[in-house]
Amino acid sequence: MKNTKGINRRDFIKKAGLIGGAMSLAGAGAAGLAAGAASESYTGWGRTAYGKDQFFNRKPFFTDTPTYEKTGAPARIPYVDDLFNRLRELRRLMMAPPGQAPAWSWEMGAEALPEPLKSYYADRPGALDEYRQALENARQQRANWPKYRADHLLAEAYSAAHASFLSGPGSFPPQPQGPPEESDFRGMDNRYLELKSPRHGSDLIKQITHTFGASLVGICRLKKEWVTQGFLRGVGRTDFEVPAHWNYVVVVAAPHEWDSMYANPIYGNSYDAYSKLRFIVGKLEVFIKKLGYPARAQFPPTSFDIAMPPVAIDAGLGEQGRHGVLITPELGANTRLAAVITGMPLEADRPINAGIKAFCNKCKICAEECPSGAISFTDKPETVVRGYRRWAIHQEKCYKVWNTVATSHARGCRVCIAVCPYTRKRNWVHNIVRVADPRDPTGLFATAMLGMQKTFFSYPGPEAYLPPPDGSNKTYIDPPKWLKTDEWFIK
Amino acid sequence: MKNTKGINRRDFIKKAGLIGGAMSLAGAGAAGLAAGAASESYTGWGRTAYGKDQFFNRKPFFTDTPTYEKTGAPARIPYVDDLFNRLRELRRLMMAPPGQAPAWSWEMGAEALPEPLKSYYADRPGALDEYRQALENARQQRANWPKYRADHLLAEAYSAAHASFLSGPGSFPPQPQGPPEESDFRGMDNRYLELKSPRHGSDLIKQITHTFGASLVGICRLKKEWVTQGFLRGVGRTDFEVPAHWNYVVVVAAPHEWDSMYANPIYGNSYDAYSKLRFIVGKLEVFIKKLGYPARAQFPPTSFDIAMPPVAIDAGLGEQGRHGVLITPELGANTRLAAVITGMPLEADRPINAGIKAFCNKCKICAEECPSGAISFTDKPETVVRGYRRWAIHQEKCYKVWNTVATSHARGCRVCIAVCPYTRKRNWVHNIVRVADPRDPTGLFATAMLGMQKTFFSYPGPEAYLPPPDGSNKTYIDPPKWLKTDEWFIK
Amino acid sequence: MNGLLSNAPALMYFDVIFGSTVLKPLFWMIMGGLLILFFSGLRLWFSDLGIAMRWWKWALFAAWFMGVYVTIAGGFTLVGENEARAGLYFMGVFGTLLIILGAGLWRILNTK
Amino acid sequence: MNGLLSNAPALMYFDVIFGSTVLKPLFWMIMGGLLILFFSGLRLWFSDLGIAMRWWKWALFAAWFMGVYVTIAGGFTLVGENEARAGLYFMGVFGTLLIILGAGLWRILNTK
Repeated sequence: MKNTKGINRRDFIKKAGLIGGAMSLAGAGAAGLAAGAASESYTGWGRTAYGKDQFFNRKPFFTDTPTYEKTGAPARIPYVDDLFNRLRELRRLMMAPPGQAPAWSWEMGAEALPEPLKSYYADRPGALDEYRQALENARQQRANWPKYRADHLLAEAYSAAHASFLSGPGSFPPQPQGPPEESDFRGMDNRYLELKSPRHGSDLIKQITHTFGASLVGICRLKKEWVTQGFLRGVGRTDFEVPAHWNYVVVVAAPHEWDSMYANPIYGNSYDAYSKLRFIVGKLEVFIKKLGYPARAQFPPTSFDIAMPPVAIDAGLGEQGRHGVLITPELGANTRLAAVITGMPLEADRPINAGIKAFCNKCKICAEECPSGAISFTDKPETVVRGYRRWAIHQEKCYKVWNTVATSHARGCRVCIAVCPYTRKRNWVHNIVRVADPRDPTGLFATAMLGMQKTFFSYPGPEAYLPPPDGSNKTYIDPPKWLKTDEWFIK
Repeated sequence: MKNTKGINRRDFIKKAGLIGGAMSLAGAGAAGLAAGAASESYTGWGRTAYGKDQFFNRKPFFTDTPTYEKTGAPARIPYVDDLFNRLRELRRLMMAPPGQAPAWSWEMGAEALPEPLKSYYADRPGALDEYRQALENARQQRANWPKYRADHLLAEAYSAAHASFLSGPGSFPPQPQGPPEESDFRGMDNRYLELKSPRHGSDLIKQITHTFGASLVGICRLKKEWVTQGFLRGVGRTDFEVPAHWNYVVVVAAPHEWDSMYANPIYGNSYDAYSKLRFIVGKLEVFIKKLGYPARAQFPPTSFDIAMPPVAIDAGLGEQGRHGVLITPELGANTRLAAVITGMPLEADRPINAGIKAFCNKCKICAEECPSGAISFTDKPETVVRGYRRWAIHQEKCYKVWNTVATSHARGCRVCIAVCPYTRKRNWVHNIVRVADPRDPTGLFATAMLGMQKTFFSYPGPEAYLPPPDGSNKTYIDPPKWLKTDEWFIK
Repeated sequence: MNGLLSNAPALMYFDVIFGSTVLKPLFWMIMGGLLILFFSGLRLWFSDLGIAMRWWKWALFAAWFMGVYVTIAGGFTLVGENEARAGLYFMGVFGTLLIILGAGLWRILNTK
Repeated sequence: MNGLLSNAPALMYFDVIFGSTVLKPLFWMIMGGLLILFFSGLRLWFSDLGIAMRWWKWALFAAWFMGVYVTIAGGFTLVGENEARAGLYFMGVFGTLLIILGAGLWRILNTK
């Protein structure tokens, strides 16, 4: 009888074990489903305030040679190297005062432009024509908009809402007035206490900046070559020496909302991240000034006196990608940047080399998907910009597509950000890759990942993002329900 | 031999079982420690963007009789019922134009005040003297500040930083200009699509508002009695009819950062939540206008045309506490409010009764800890305000203490928010209470909880929050390391 | 990482497990395994001690053990929340109660 | 609750467990318990089938089973991320590989 009982129990455990195994497999699937969809995994829209979104261990990847490649004598960045500055200048020239002829018109050609625009376009044949085409596209885009408005009303309203505080008397942070030697010190309190050490300063500033909403914070010394020349905010067009108190840069990163970002080019918008960043660095400037140090906020879309990707690299946040955008381990290419320049004594972070740039050499997905053809396909970067060899996109081509997609006006494209394999949320699958990939000296892991990326994932292809007849108004991934107009409105 | 083997295995399992039990207890402690400290548990500073912070199931607690108690004919709210409006009026009266005598001075007494101030203070003997004392305290506070500055420099800088965008050209959202019939429609697009239903409108607005950063969102119809009278933003002092398009209110809640909030009155600040709320409702106003409906943002500190706690109750967010502050299940009294008034067709939420007001009748912790004695100790609310019986604090007494604590100027107190038993983070311990307590019809659970609250937790006592000699500059809980000045600076 | 943990750097290493999307689920799986191991061993202990276990005795014991488990977890949760005093009082009061209940339970278990 | 899950309301009920501070740890504890139950039963199955298990056979089997476990979890993670196609391909490719490996493993287990 004892034996029989034993066998029954034995049978029971055997069967329960099989059921347990099946249930545990089903549970693994269920948990995976939940983990993939969890809002906790939306880096930068979750655990940011306490710095938990900066979870990548950078220490093993510290490097003495930052991953931009120096090939000659560095030079300061001319004002007109920025697309938006150029456009502003051109617009100004084409605008005729009442009763006068404009200073420049398309008929006069690039040679008739004043310096530095003349040299700029002389060095880049065709660029000016691309811009002329962009203007034409803009007209067409506005004419097309009624066709797409019923589909994308919400994406439009969402973008307009995020952008709202940029215009009118509500603009924040206030722009500097007068030279930095005045404006960066305006509102500054007298220094009352001294920091225990520059390290204390850095740790403090990082924690505070996280509570302001920054997903990533890094600090670097400001190299002169990253400072623009020819224009200074608060002063205007001027050649200027880098102010003596521009010693350190606190670099801040925040992501776009993930679901709308994946639904680029139509459903994404720049202003969710931009408005957040302005909020953060505007507050940080005041915080630093209240401690008795000069500070100067740098913020998107165009209020910069320095170039952001290089200072972010110096500050150890990430590496520059093929698409020209900074890629960070936490946020991938979904990394938007702002900064505060300060004279506060800080300890600089070290740049990293986590194999991102090396991966970009092989991947090319962004170039394959770019609807404008602005991203290079070469195996290694070939452009040399002011003494640095680096990936550089064709700015006019890129801008032209902004004026082409099914939005009401040039709201950007951001497809390269969405399709980048580094642009992944925070969950166990991608975290395992984040830990393992940069630690593999053979590069085999990266090769395997890239293979899976290219075979398992599907991409619409570069033309699909455009409206008919060229494309089909595709987005990289379908938009979330809350941005789909026809979920909420009668069409 | 088989038997021996069996016994060995048996012994092994026995010992391993004991070790397992001990390890599992140690693990329970470790996991608890981690859960208590996890930033994921900081409601409103974590999972907000996807609405996950609004996790309380309100359905079982819907009620047809909101938890404010109607006892007579409701009336509109006079402009001078707001402390800050009164102070502004008094300041204006006491300010003499050059070469003229001021319209009023303290020597002339309350009877010499113009209406409606005269009646207001006639009905509240002593209130005016409290304000005079507050002004005196303010002078003393400024004189004391150098003594405390070295201790609280960071708390000061943190607060100033959060408050920065309120002043100067950076103010956001812009204030309305002109009557609501103009200003609420300014920037509005023509209506292009119709909503499928008011329910669709509500669901959409809630989701969007969460992505803007709102922890809680609720919607109600606007009752006339919650609208102020005698002053209209954008118009000035005026008696006005409630505009026809003020149909619904989208009520938004966000918390203060938790660790600094618990360290009130010195380390907390109002502007972390205020600036966030202004950001949210400013964007929401634009979003709604872009859909073709009028909208008008209501935001702290003082840009309100309606009273917030009652509309938040109507919108089902929570109940009003003994300290006059709204208490919500998710955020407790750490609930700061803003809103958008709109003509968009929406579905209203229902108010809740989750036993919060009933708990306040018994608890009294906030009254016991209030350093100003402004909170009533009565077993039930006894004040009747414009036809509603409700808890009402003594506003001047409260304000007076703002001018007393060890800050540079009247930055607020917020001790009642910090000590409130409902002011708890999101972790399993408090979530079990959140689920169980309002479902217990006997009230025994609440009694047990209150007993534990009063025996296990310690409170500094009302005077301790004041500077010496009356108190010892205590805060409810010690401030977090990142706000402790002496962690970072040489004193 | 806030409050208590930000003031006690050693405790920040907790985040290595509980802030991880991989290790945190693993931790809880091991916790579940440990409980089974515990109860398997306990079964043998009771039988060796000559205690005749019935389903209702197991239920009583499991309830008591869950009390211990929740008391420790709850106490340390409060400690982690920067309410160390409340956490210790919580464990002190309910721990004492559970010791008393445990003595009673022991008598019950030893009955037929 | 975003992406796929916001478009498929039925899946939002997942949040009842995985969004809960109480039920999510419980879920993983039960998952751990289920694994132990599974391996306990398996031991008996192998012995009844006359398979002589050695430590290295257990190690091989555990590695194979972990592969299955991770493939299912990973595939559904991608599905939850709104990358359904990638998730199904992931499970298809690695699932096929694991079936082949499983056949090989079966032969190995049946050796002495």
